[in-house]
Amino acid sequence: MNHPLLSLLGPDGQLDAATAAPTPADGLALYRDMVMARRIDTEAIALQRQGELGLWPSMLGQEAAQVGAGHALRPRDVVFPTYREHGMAWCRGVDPVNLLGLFRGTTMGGWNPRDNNFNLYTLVIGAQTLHAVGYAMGIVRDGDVGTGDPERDRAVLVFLGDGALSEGESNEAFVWAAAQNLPVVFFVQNNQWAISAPYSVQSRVPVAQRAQGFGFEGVRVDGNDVVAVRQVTEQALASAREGNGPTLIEAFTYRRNPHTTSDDDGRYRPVTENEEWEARDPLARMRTYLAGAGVLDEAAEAALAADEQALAERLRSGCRALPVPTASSPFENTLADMPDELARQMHEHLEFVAAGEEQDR
Amino acid sequence: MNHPLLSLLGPDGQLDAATAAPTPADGLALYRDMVMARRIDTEAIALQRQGELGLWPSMLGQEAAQVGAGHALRPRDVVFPTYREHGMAWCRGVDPVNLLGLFRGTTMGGWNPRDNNFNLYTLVIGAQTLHAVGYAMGIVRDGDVGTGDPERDRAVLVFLGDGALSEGESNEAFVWAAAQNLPVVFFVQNNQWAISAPYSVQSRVPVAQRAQGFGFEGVRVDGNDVVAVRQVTEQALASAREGNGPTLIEAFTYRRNPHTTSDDDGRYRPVTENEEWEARDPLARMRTYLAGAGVLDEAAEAALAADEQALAERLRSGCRALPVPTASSPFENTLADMPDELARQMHEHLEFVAAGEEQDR
Amino acid sequence: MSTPAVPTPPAQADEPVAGPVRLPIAHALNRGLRDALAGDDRVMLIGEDIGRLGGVFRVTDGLQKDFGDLRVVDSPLGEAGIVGSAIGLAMAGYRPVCEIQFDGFVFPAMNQIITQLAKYRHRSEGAVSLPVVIRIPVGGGIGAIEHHSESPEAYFAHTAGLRVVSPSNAHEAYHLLRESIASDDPVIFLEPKRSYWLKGDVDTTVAAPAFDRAQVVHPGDDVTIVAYGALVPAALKAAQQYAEEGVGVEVIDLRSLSPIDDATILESVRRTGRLVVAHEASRTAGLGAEVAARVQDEAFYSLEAPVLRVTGYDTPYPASRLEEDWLPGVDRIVDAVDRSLEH
Amino acid sequence: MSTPAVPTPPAQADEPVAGPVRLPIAHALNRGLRDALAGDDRVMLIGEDIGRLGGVFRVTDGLQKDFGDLRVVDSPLGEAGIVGSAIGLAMAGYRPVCEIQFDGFVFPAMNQIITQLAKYRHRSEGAVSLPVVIRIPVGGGIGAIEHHSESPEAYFAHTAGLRVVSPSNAHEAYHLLRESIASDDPVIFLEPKRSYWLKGDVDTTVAAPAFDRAQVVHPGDDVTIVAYGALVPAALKAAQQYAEEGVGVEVIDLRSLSPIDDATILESVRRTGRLVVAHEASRTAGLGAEVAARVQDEAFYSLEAPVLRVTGYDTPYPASRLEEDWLPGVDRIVDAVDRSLEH
Ligand SMILES: Cc1ncc(C[n+]2csc(CCOP(=O)(O)OP(=O)(O)O)c2C)c(N)n1
Ligand SMILES: Cc1ncc(C[n+]2csc(CCOP(=O)(O)OP(=O)(O)O)c2C)c(N)n1
Ligand SMILES: [Mg+2]
Ligand SMILES: [Mg+2]
Repeated sequence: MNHPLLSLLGPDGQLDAATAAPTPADGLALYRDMVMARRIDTEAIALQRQGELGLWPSMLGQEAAQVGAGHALRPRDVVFPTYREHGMAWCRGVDPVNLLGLFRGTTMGGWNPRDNNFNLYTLVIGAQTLHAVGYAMGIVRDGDVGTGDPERDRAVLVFLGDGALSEGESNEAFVWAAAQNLPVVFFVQNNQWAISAPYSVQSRVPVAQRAQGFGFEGVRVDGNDVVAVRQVTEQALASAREGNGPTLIEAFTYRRNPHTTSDDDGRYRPVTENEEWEARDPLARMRTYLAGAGVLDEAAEAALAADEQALAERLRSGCRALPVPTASSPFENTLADMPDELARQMHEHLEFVAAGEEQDR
Repeated sequence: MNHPLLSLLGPDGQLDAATAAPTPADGLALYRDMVMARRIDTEAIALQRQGELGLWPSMLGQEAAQVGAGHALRPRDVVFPTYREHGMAWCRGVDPVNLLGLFRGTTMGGWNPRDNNFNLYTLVIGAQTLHAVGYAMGIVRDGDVGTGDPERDRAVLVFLGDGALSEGESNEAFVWAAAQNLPVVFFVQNNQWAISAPYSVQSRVPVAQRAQGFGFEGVRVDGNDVVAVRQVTEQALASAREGNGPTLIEAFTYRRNPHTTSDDDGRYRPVTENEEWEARDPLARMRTYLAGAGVLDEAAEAALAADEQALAERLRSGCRALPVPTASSPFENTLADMPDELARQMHEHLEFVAAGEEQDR
Repeated sequence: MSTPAVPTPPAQADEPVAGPVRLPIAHALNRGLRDALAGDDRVMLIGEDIGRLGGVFRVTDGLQKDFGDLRVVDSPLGEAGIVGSAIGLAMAGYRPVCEIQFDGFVFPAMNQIITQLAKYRHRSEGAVSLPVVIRIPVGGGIGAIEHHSESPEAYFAHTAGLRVVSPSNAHEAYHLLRESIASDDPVIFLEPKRSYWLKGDVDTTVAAPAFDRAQVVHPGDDVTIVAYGALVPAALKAAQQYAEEGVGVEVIDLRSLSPIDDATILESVRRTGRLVVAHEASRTAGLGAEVAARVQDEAFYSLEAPVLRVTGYDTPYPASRLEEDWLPGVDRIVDAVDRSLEH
Repeated sequence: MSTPAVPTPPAQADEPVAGPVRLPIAHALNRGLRDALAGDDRVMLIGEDIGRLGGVFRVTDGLQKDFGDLRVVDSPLGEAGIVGSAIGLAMAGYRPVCEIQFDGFVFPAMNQIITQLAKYRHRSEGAVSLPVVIRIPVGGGIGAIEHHSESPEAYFAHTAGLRVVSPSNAHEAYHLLRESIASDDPVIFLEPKRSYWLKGDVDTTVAAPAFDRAQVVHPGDDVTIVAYGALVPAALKAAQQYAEEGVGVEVIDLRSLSPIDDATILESVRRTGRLVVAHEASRTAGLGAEVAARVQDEAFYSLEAPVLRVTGYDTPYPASRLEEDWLPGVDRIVDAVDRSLEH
C-alpha cells in the first residue's frame, strides 16, 4: 500500500543521478514531441476561439505523460485513448488535422483506427477500457504474447482519467484483465480533476492502489516527468508483452486548463493551484535539462520553432479544409448493408435537402 | 495484502482458547438458528421436488455465515440480501413461509421490506449493493451515525456473492462507500462458485483484498464458523455505526448444493470437493462444541427437534396456502396512480380472464 | 466531453417568489429545484458536477451553496451509482432528484432504471414506492459532439413502471418538475437542452395542468400536430404559418410521454381527421409509432389521412455539421402537414 | 437465479451433417454454433457458464470441450464486460458470439450496446464494422422468477446500428444464427426460451430466406397476423382454427425485428385489408406500434379495420402464477382476429 511517486527528471531540470542520460537524439525527440503536442493544443484552442471548433479539451500540462507513454510503445502495440490524448495521437503518427474533425462537427471519429494502431477517441467515460481488454484477449488468441520475439509480441495501452476509475465498466476491465492475465496496461492520467470534481470525490486513496484490489501492480509516476513516465510504461508494456499480465500506471499530473473550452474552472478551483503546477511544467524542465546538457542549442531551437510554425499553419488551413460529410453519410455508415427502410429514409432526406438548397438559391 | 482467515470454532468443535465462551443461552441460540435455517432450506428443496416451488436456491453449508452475521445486527440496522439469504431472513424475523412465494411464482417479493429492516431479495447480481450505499447515505443524512447512542446509530449490511464482485455495479458501490465513508458493511459469502464458474474465473486474489483497492478494510473469516463470523461482523458494524466507514467481510465457505434445484453441478465440479466441505459443516462443529460444553442436552435437542418439526409443518401448509395474486395486481402495482391507458388494459384483461373462466366452467 | 458549446447563462437575479416572471427554462428549473428543496427536507439532488459548478447547464446553480453538500451532492463519476444510490435513498425515505449530465450518458444506469427503479413497486406488491426523479438534458441542435444530442425517451416510455415527462416552456418546466418531485412514482424528466435559454413567463403560484396530461397549445380544426420538448416551438411556428393562410393547425404538447394522454389527442383527431407526430428520436419504435398505433385504432373512422411521422432517422445522431438538415424542424413538419392535407 | 424450471435436454446425439434432421431449437442452435466455430477460426463464444456447464439452457453444450477454452470462454460475471470485450475482440479481427444468460440481465451491457457497439461503424465512417452477435434467451411462459421472462426487443429495434432477429423454429434457428454470425453488423439474436425444446426438421444444407426478410408461414386472404418468436406457433394455431371455419388467416413470421421487412407485410395487408400484430413485450412503443404505424401509413386505403395489437400489458412481467393469463396466446390472438373481421 506504499505507492512512492517515481520521479527522475525534477522540476528543476535535474536528472536523477542513477539514471542513464538519454542520448542527444533521444532527448531532443522527447522534447520535440512535447513541444509539438503543446502546439497542437494551443492552436486548437485558438481555432475554437475563432469559431472553427465547437469545443476543445485541452491537454496543457499533460504532455510528458502522453509523450513519455508514446515513446514506450512499439508499432504493433495498440492504443485506446479517451478524448484528451492529442499528444499520444501525435506520437502514434495520426495526422493532427484529423484530431480536429470531432470538435469541428465534421465527424464522430476522424481517422482509421487501424492505420496507426490508435483507436478512435471514446467520449463515454470508461467504455474503452473494456475494448482494450477484448483486444488484449485477441492478442492472446493470436499467440502474440510471451513468444520472446520482439517483432511479434504486443500489448494494449489504454488511457483513462482519475474520474473514470469510478465507472463500473473500468472496474470490470480490471477484473477481466487480472483474472485472464491479459497483456494490457491501464494508463491513468490523474490530472486531479474530473470536470469540477476533485479526486477526493472519487476516492480516498491513490489511484495506483486500485490495482491491488484486483491483484495486479499499480505504480505511481510523476506525470510531468517524461523520462520517468517512459521508463515505467516501458516496463509495464514489456511485462505485458512477456505474458505477465496487466499493470496500472498512475501518472500524477494536473489539468492546467478548464475541462474543455466551454468549462469555467474559476467556479470550482483556485488559480493558485494552477500556478503551482505551472512551476512543474513538463516542457520547461526538459528544456532546462537539454540546454544544460548542451543538446538544445540555438540551431535546434530554431529548427523546432520552424517545425512548430509549419504544424500550426497546417492545422489552421487543414481545419478549415476538413470536408463536411455528405447528407447521405449517416445512412451509409449505419449498417454494412443498408436496409430498404433506411434507403427510403435516405431518399426522403436527400430530396428534402435538395429542395431546401433549391429554395435557398 | 496479507489476509489471514480468522477461525475461532474449528471443524473439530474446539473453540479458540483465547475466545470467551458463549453463554449457554447464546450458544444455543446460534445453534438453533442454524438448525432452523437448514430446515427451511431442506423443506424448500422438498417442496420444489413435489412441484410446489419452481426452483430453490439452496444455502446448505452457508448457515454459519448468515446466522453469525444475523446475530451481529441490531434491530435498526438494515439488511440488503441477494436471493440466498434464507438464514439471514430467519434471523431478521421474516416469516419463512413468505420466502417461498418468489419461488412458487405467487409474488416477485414476499414481505414488506420495512417490517424487519430486511429488503427484498435481489436477483440481478450486484444491483443491491448500490441500494445499500444509498440507504447508508440516508442514515448519514438522518444523523444516525457516530452519535454514540446505541439506540440511534445504525448501519447497513449488504450481501453479495463471490461472482458479484465482478459486476461493475458492485465496484461502484465500493467507490461510493469509500469516498463518502458510509456506514455500510459488504458481506461477501465466498462460496467459491458462481453457478459453474469457480472463483478463479473472477479473480486471482482473495475476495477480501478487493477492498484495499478502494481504500477500506477487507477481512477474511471462516464462513463455517458462526462464532468468528459474528465477531468480525459485530466489529465491522460497530465501526460503521461509529462513523468509521465501510468494511468488506469475506466469509469463506462453500455452496454444497447445486446453484439452484434446476442446476446440475455434476457437470462442472467433483463430488470430492463437496465431501471435503461436509467435513467442515458449520452445524456439526457447533453441536460438538455445545455438547462438549454440556449445553446441548437431550432436553434441548428434543425441544429443538419439536421446533424444527413445527417449522416444517408450517412451511408445508403455508406454502400451499400462499395466495395467488389477483389478475389485477400487476396493473395495480405498476404505478402509484394507475394511468387511464393502464386501467383500460386492466379492464380488457379482466374481461378476458372472466370470459376464459366462463368458458372453463 | 461535457460542457457544450452554449453560452453561459446570465447570473441569476433575485427574482420575486410569486407572480409571473420572465425566465429561461434553465432558471425555471433551478427555481423548481430550489422551491422543492426549501419545501421538503427529504428532497435531495445527486449528480456529477451539480454542486460547485452548478451543473454543466447551470440548472443547479447556487443550490449547494444554499442547501449544503449533504442535500446537493457532487457524486463520483458513475451513473449506475447515481441512480442506484437514489433508489437506496428513496428506500430510506428521501426524495432524490438525479441529474444525468447528458442524454448519452444515461445508459450505464439502464440496469438500475429498468430492473430496479421501474420494478420495485411491483416487486414489493405496492408496499414501497420509489419517488426518484431523473433529470436528463436531451436532444440535439446545439452543435455538440457524439453522445450529447441523444433522444432516449422511447427506452423509458417502453418500460412499465416509469413516468416520462418533458416540458416545452419555462412555466411548464417549473410545474412539471415540482409535480415530478412530488409524485410517488419514478419520473424520467427530459429537458430539451437547446431550449434551456428559451424565455417565458413563469408563475409559480398558478398551477399547470396535471403532469400526466397533454395540452392543446394552439387550437385548430384542420389538422393536428403532436409534439413535445424542443419540437413544440417548431410545431407552433408551423401552426402560425398555416394560420396566416387560413388553415387551422391544432398543436398538442404531449408533456407526458408516458403515460400518453390519448384522450386529448383523440378528441382533437376526431375533429381534424389528420395527425402529424413529430420527434427528434429515431423513427422505428419511437413515440410517434405509439401515437400512430393508438390513433389509427381508436379513431379509425375519423382519419382522413394516415398518421404521418416527422422524426429523426434510423441512424446514429450525425456529426453536428449535418444536424441542421437531419433534425426535424419547421420545414419537415410543414411538409408533412401539406402531405396530410393533400390526402 | 439462473437455471430455470425447464427440463434438462436429452443428451445430444451424434447427428449427421447434412439432410434434414429433427432437432429441438436448442440443439439446432448448438449445431449452428458448432458449424460456425468449425468453419471460421475467428468465431469465438463468450458468456457466463457457457463452457463446462454448456449454458443454463445447454445451447453451448460440448463446444468448449471440442474447441477449447480460448474459443469458448467462461467469462467473469459481468455483462458490460462480455459485450465490451467482444467489441475489442471484433476490433482485433475476431467474430465473437456473446451469450447473455437471461433477457433480464442484458441491461448492465446496455451502455456498451447502445453507445459503442451500435455506433462504432458510424463513428469510424464505415472504416470498421463490428461483427458481434449477442444471443439472448427471451420471453416468458416457463414459470420463471423475476427478470427471467423479459422481452427487450424494442430497446434494440429502436437503436440504429443494430440488427435484431428472432427465430421461431429449429430450421430457422440454425440458419438465422449462421447468417447472424456471418454478418458484418452487430446482431441481437433473440431466442424464444419457451420454444427451446420445440422440435423441427433442420436441414443445414438448405438455406432459409435472407435473415433480414419476413416470411409468410401460413397463407390466407382474409386477415394477416404478424408475429415472431414464441408467438408464431400460437399464430399458426389460430390460423389453423380459422382454416377449419373457412377463414383465411395469413401468418407472417417477422424473423427480422430490425430492420422490419415491410414489403412482405404490406403485400399481405394490401390483400387482406386486416392486420393483427402479436408480441409478448409491453404494448407501449413496442414492435407492434411500429408495424401498425407503418402499415396505416403505407396501406392506408387498403385497411378495412384498424391494425390491432395483441401484446403484453404495460406492467412489469407478473409473478409466474399469473403469466398464463397475462401472456398473449392463441385465445387473445383469436379474439383480435375476430374483432378485426367484425370491423
Ligand atoms: C459515462 C459518462 N458520464 C459522464 C460523462 C461526462 N464527462 C465527460 S468528461 C468527464 C470527467 C472525466 O474525468 P476524468 O476521467 O478524470 O478525465 P479528464 O477529463 O480529467 O481527462 C465527465 C463527467 C461522460 N463523458 N461519460
Ligand atoms: C446481472 C446478472 N447476470 C447474470 C445473472 C445470472 N446468475 C444468477 S446467480 C449467478 C451466479 C452468482 O454467483 P455469486 O455472486 O457467487 O452468488 P451465489 O449464487 O454463489 O450465491 C448468475 C450468473 C444474474 N442473476 N444477474
Ligand atoms: Mg481527470
Ligand atoms: Mg458464489
